[in-house]
Amino acid sequence: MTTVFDIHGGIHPPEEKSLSNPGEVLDAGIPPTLVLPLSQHIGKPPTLEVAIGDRVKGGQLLAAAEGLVSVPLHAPTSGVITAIEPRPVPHPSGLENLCVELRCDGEDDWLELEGFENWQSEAPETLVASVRAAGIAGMGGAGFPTAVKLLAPQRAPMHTLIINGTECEPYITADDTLMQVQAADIVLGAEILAHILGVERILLAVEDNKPAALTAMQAAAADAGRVCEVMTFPTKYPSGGEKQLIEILTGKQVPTGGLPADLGIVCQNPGTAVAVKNAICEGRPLTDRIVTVTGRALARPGNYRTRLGTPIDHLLGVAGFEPKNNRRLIHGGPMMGFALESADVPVIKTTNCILVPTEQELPTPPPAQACIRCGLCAEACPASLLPQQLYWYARARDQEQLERHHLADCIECGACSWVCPSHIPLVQYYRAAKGMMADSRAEKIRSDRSRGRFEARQERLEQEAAAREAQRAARRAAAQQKAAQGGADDPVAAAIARAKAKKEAAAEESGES
Amino acid sequence: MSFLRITSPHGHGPLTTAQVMQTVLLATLPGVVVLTWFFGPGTLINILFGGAVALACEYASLWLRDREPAPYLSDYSVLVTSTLLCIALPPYAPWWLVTTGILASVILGKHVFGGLGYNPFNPAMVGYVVLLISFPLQMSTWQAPRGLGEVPGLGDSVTALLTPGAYDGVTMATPLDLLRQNKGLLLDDLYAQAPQMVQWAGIGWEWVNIEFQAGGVWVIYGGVFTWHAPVGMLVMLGLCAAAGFDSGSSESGGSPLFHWLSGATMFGAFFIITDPVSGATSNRGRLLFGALVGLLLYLIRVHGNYPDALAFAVLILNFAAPFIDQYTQPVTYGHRPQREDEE
Amino acid sequence: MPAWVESQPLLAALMALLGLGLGFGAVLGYASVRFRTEGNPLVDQINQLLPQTQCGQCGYPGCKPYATAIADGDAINKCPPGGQETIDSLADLLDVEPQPLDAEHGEEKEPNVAYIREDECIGCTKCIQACPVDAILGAAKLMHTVIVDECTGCDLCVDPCPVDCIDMVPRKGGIEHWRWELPIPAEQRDNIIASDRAAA
Amino acid sequence: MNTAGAISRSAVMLGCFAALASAVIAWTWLETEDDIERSIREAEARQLLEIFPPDSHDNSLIDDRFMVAADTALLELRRDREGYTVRQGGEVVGVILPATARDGYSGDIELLVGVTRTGAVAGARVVSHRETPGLGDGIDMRKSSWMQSFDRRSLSSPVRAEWGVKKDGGYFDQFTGATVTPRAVVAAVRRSLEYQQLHRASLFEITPESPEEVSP
Amino acid sequence: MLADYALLLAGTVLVNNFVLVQFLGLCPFMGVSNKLETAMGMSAATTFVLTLASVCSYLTYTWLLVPLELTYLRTISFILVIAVVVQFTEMVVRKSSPLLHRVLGVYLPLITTNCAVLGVALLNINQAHNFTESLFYGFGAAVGFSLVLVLFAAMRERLAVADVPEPFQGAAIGMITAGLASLAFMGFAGLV
Amino acid sequence: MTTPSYATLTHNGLWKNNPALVQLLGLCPLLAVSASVVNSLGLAAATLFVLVSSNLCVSLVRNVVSETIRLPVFVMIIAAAVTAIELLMQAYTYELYQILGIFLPLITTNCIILGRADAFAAKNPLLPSLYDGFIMGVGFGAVLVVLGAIRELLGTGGLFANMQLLFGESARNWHFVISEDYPALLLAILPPGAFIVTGFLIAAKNAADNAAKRRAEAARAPVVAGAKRVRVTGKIS
Ligand SMILES: Cc1cc2nc3c(=O)[nH]c(=O)nc-3n(C[C@H](O)[C@H](O)[C@H](O)COP(=O)(O)O)c2cc1C
Ligand SMILES: Cc1cc2nc3c(=O)[nH]c(=O)nc-3n(C[C@H](O)[C@H](O)[C@H](O)COP(=O)(O)O)c2cc1C
Ligand SMILES: Cc1cc2nc3c(=O)[nH]c(=O)nc-3n(C[C@H](O)[C@H](O)[C@H](O)COP(=O)(O)O)c2cc1C
Ligand SMILES: Cc1cc2nc3c(=O)[nH]c(=O)nc-3n(C[C@H](O)[C@H](O)[C@H](O)CO)c2cc1C
Ligand code: SF4
Ligand code: SF4
Ligand code: SF4
Ligand code: SF4
Ligand code: FES
Repeated sequence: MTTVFDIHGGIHPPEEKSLSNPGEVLDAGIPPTLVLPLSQHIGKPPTLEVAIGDRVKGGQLLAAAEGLVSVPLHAPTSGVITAIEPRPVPHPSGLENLCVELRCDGEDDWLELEGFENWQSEAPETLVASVRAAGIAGMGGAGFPTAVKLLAPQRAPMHTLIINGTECEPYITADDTLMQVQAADIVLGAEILAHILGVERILLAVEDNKPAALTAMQAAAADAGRVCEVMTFPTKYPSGGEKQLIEILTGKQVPTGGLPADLGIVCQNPGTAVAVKNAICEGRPLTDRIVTVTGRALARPGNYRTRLGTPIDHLLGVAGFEPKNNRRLIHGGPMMGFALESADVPVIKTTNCILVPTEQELPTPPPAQACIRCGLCAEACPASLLPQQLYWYARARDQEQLERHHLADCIECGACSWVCPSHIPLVQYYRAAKGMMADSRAEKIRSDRSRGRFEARQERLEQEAAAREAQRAARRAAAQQKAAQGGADDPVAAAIARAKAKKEAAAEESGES
Repeated sequence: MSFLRITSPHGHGPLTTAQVMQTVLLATLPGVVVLTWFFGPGTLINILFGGAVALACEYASLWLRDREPAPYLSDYSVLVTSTLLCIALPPYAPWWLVTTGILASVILGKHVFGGLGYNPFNPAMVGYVVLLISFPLQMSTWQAPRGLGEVPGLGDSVTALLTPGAYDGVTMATPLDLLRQNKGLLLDDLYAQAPQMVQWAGIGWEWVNIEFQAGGVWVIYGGVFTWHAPVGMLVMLGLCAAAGFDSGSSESGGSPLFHWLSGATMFGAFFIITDPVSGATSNRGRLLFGALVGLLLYLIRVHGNYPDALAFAVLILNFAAPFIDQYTQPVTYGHRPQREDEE
Repeated sequence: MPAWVESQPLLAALMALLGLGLGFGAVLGYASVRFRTEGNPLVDQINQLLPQTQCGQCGYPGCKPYATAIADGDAINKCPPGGQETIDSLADLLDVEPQPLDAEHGEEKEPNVAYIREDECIGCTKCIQACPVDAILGAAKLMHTVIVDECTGCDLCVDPCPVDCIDMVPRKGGIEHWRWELPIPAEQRDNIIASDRAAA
Repeated sequence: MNTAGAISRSAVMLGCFAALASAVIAWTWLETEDDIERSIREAEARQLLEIFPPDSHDNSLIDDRFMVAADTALLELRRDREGYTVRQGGEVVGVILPATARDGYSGDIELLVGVTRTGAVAGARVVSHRETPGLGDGIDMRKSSWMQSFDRRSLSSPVRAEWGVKKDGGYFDQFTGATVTPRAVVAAVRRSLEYQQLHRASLFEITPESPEEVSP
Repeated sequence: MLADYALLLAGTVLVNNFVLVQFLGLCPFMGVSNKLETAMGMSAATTFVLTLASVCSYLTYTWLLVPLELTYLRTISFILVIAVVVQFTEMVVRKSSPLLHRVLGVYLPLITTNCAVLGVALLNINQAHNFTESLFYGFGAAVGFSLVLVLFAAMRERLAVADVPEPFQGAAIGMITAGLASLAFMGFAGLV
Repeated sequence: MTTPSYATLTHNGLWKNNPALVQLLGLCPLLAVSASVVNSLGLAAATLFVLVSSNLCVSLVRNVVSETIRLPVFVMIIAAAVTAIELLMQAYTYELYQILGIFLPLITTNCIILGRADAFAAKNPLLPSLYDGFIMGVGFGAVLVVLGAIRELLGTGGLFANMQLLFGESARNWHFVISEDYPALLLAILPPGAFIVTGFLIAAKNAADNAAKRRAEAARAPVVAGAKRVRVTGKIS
């Protein structure tokens, strides 16, 4: 099958990929210290397994997965744990999060690793457990725990695995490079994944602007043991978005709110495939990755094999950073990456690119103007949304309309902002609005629970009060009855009668007991 | 070292608002040139004079609103408004007419709503309708086209602008006026009687329309706006005209070709109803918006009091646009009804 | 036309209006029986929008009573925990103009939770009685704890504590609770510039 | 108090107020009835008196009327309207004819045309029109005195061929920029004169006993 | 015949639109148009009341006031008719849609003082409509009212986020927008 | 409810709570009839009359009528007053009566009148009610006349045309024209002009209010935050 489909919208920003010499892997070396954030993925942070002062070997477990949606963390090299404390992490907020600092001893002394000799004969469950133990989180950007994704067959039978070698963002060539130098590993990894998922079909998707990778992958696919198709399609941003890619390759759309798994499809990044291959065949956990370090403010841009936890400062030094004409440091690509305030943060599992452009290359945007409803954004949106309406409603904080206009289906690709002639930071509006709506939903759940508890408490108090009141009434009635029997009408007599009655009752009780 | 924190995307496409506006301005050029050829330099003079007034007016509004004027003045939007208004005005309008129109456009049509991007009505058309209602006499005085009368020179044009009443050129009803006024005549008789009615839609007018269309198509090609609104309008206008046209009885409302090429049809289709700010938002919405403008345009032209109804049709639809938007969303990714065979 | 109408216009007028009144009265009487309603579901809808902090800052003992009051026409800007967002959604529900929060009832603050410094707690149970949602666990003479997930942050427990061992700490903090902020629209930035200009 | 009591109390109260209110209104009406009738008649007569001033006749114009049927040739009315007869000393000195110009710029223009016994226009007035404000509404006497240009005109002065607007080579001015309206009105007035000429005998009650003095 | 009624309807809805051309029913038009949803509710309620009131007052006039020569009582008797129709509607709405009732709560009694309703009743007499014409006229007036109310509400939702200069915010910009809409509706002049 | 002072009533009626500009009530006659000063004056006078007389009657009967029939009674009182003035105008100023057209009977449904009857006269004694009716009527009338003046001036270039309709023949020459060749801005006297001019009037009032507010802001006493709090959980033992 060679037909591919087209998606709505999309843009063609300058590619700038040749800048980082795809196809060549450089070594970033071992920096003096590594800083490893506990949370490098979507889901719960893992729990620490080491303490300050511990000496660790490469591949040793530093933190173990906590719950299902979580991944463990391993030491990328040998050394001593020197600190466990909040440090700045690569995150758009610029906030700190708990990190482990590892002083490297330079010996790179690793644990003995052991993989499966014959993975074909292993049960998928066993292999998934190994993937999980290897600390693999999706390397295509979102960092979703791969092992969780591999549980998809429990939902529905899977039939297709897509290896997403699109790499549609400008500048980034990490996957391109990987596909050129490790095509066979990728295909092997894909075969393992296919085995786990029980799918019969593997699609290797490569955009038509990477001829070298395409040839390499075709060659590797030809040698593969399974049906392995290499598919190529016209370059357009954001074809690499999972949902977009699925539409390009199959013509089907992932239903809103659903997962590719609902269509029987699982989509993985080539880097993830290699990590899986490493985990299964060698038992090697995920501790390094290829990072594209690029931009015209660098003397030696390129693709660097980098240990997780390497401070970006160190990488910039290796790549020959020239600070004079640069104002921005971007984690990720120019379209979806976020700007970092400082280079004093580490590389994590999802760091596919560090971009340091000059001011001429990516100028600081001028102040936003008013939206003129020109509709260019709607033309560009790959999700067929109306970005301008979402913008207006986000400004108005109109959650009802945001929902009506399907804010949730926005993939935050930034195509709309890119074309907007008024330079409106549209994506930021959507992210803020999504946050706002998530908060409201959480708040709603909270307040519903509080209401329930408040009402329950009120009811309980009322019951208690009623019970007390009933008791009091009963006592009063009893006393009155007594008084009436005594024929005395005045309160004093009644009180005396009551006291007497009490005493009698007490006497009776004690007498009985 | 500290870097700037700017949200993604970090790059930006080539287009800016100012460039969008410049493109539109540029695209009016062929039409204006042909207008000048047939009706003399009046329109050109108006555009220049009106542009200056508009800039002054925009500056004053911004100053009143305590806004930094430079970024707003440099977005060219007020020039688009004034240019479009001046193209729609009769060529030898006196200065006070132009000025009143610009004031109405820029202040009433634009700045009381918050300026660029916020105006629910098309400012140029607001200006035009205010003038049409207030000064119907001056607004229905059209110069006779080249070939039927003498085309005034530059001097005459300036005189007409500066000393109202001094210029006394040959004026003549436009073909649409004629059609409107001579309900009792057969179309053939009308063509025979009135020299300005020639084979398609009237001397001068047909060429003006064709040139505006050319400019508009160029802008669509340049990606500044989509084809939906213009096509919706022209198709609907054509359909209505075809339905109402019975090859020329006295009840007949003019052929589709006549409607397409007369008055402000093409100018409206490509420059007025495409105003993004006051129009419908989605492509579906724009198609509907255009079609309804076409329908109203035909109805008012043929049955109403205003021979060239474009401005009214546009304003009415501007009023309805937010409502149209509520019901013309595109189908978002993942919301396509699943077909059975896709399972 | 009957002759008396002509001779007695005043009487005719009286009779006509009386007749009308009687006829319509009958119609309405029937309708009032036929379309009788009771209860007011609106209170629940309003209550849904209130934050259920149950703090009493609105001047009513809890959110539900305030909801009832709003349904009866009280102002919608009295709930500080809900803040502007709640006011806006109430305004939206009731189609009235949103107003700013009435400062007399307090200010909008970040949501808090109570935190009991356990080593100082003397186990007096006063905070338990004060808590409107039973979010405090403990028994007499024993150390008390706040169930963080249930605490609404109303701070009603703070005052009664005889040894002041309850603190209110921010509920949202850290990287998981961080949210992107809405950008400041161009024209508001302009206003800032303008006021700078005025100040300078 | 029980429910039935409450209802009946309210009902009685309401009834009282209704009675009171209608009494007030009825009383006012009785007091003003005559004045109102007079005002209405005066208002109606005023327009007619502008055409034939009070000193030119001695009958009450609004009481001396006749019907003209819709679609009568030349007058082209859309519905039945009334004409008025003007008498002096028992003799008919003029008539006021209703006419409609169906070819106004926006819809019908309704006129009253007064014609003297000599066949000259005594005065013409527009009763209702929907012409464009500022352009076609010069036919309104409140806006312009253009309608007075018909005074004393007859079918012979100007001659038939010149009963049109200047632009069409006629005698009457058009308004600047709006020819349609004056053209329609001029034609309607001319047609009224023609109607009058055709129906002289019946309109002016010219019987064989009172033969024509002046032939037009 | 049918065409005549269609014309009457089109005429009342567009050409002589009650709100924008005839200036009737402006208070609720300005008051209940902040939100599309409520505007739609108000439209429904008004359509019902207006049509019913138009017919009822026609009947009262023709069968009661004219025979008794009491036409000068028309204002007060129409007001009575309207009050009753409104009261009736209120009961129905309260029963069928409590939220609408709270939202329209202020305005339902005020429909009594919505001059469009009395206006329809009076104009029916002025224009000598017969029964069917009264029905169509009332309905047309209501549809015209509803149409512009709903369009206006959608537009005001958009205006709510516009950068309107401070003194113009709220009622002022609403008025001006209504003015421009009314300007636009002048384009319908002469259509019918 | 305590009866407000006359000064408060005056300020409310004329400015702070002006029925036309702030409460946005009685818009229909306001917009429909204000094309010229004379029309405005005529309607203003009629409205004033109805307001005062209905407030008077309502205040008189306020202790007699029960809650249930309050509104119908008020409406009837108003309708009676309106019919009375309608008949009177028909009798004595017929042309003006014709110009005002259905807006004269429509005073009945002018929300201001019922609003004042219900909100004020029904709760206050005779004299304040009378005054309230009067000042509200004046406030409404003032806006009406100002609106009429602006529109007449813009739309015709003159002022006080046709005043004879109200003030007799001698008023005919009160009419004056600013400039003979002023190109009249017809828009102002056509329906859309009414809306637009009113919009600008409201904006002007807002601007004045804002300026005043900013001045007052400095002198304002701070409010005590949280002064109104109650205990949700009752007594703590
Ligand atoms: C909050 C969240 C929940 C997810 N849940 C599942 C899941 O239950 N099963 C699964 O197979 N994938 C799940 N995914 C993975 C997505 O299908 C997708 O592969 C992942 O988000 C990476 O895609 P992206 O980079 O395009 O965002 C989840 C992703 C997110 C963000
Ligand atoms: C706009 C956009 C572009 C993306 N581009 C790519 C891409 O080029 N390559 C890639 O592997 N993943 C890309 N992703 C992420 C994929 O959607 C998806 O998460 C990933 O392929 C899943 O694989 P993983 O779980 O192995 O990371 C993109 C996501 C978005 C939203
Ligand atoms: C909006 C508009 C309204 C018009 N109203 C009238 C009108 O009321 N009466 C009229 O005669 N012509 C009216 N016209 C027609 C034009 O003025 C037309 O050009 C003129 O009547 C032709 O006269 P001419 O022969 O003097 O050029 C109107 C035209 C327009 C555009
Ligand atoms: C394609 C296009 C068409 C436009 N058409 C108009 C127009 O018809 N009238 C106008 O005033 N402005 C027009 N503008 C300019 C701009 O949108 C206008 O100044 C805003 O309406 C003012 O907020 C147009 C701009 C573009 C890009
Ligand atoms: S591209 Fe920008 S200006 Fe154009 S409609 Fe979208 S958000 Fe508005
Ligand atoms: S960021 Fe969202 S709205 Fe913008 S183009 Fe991408 S998917 Fe569409
Ligand atoms: S102030 Fe407190 S008690 Fe009152 S509504 Fe708000 S959260 Fe509830
Ligand atoms: S623990 Fe304290 S702050 Fe939290 S809900 Fe209970 S009383 Fe309020
Ligand atoms: S005055 Fe007409 S609705 Fe209020």
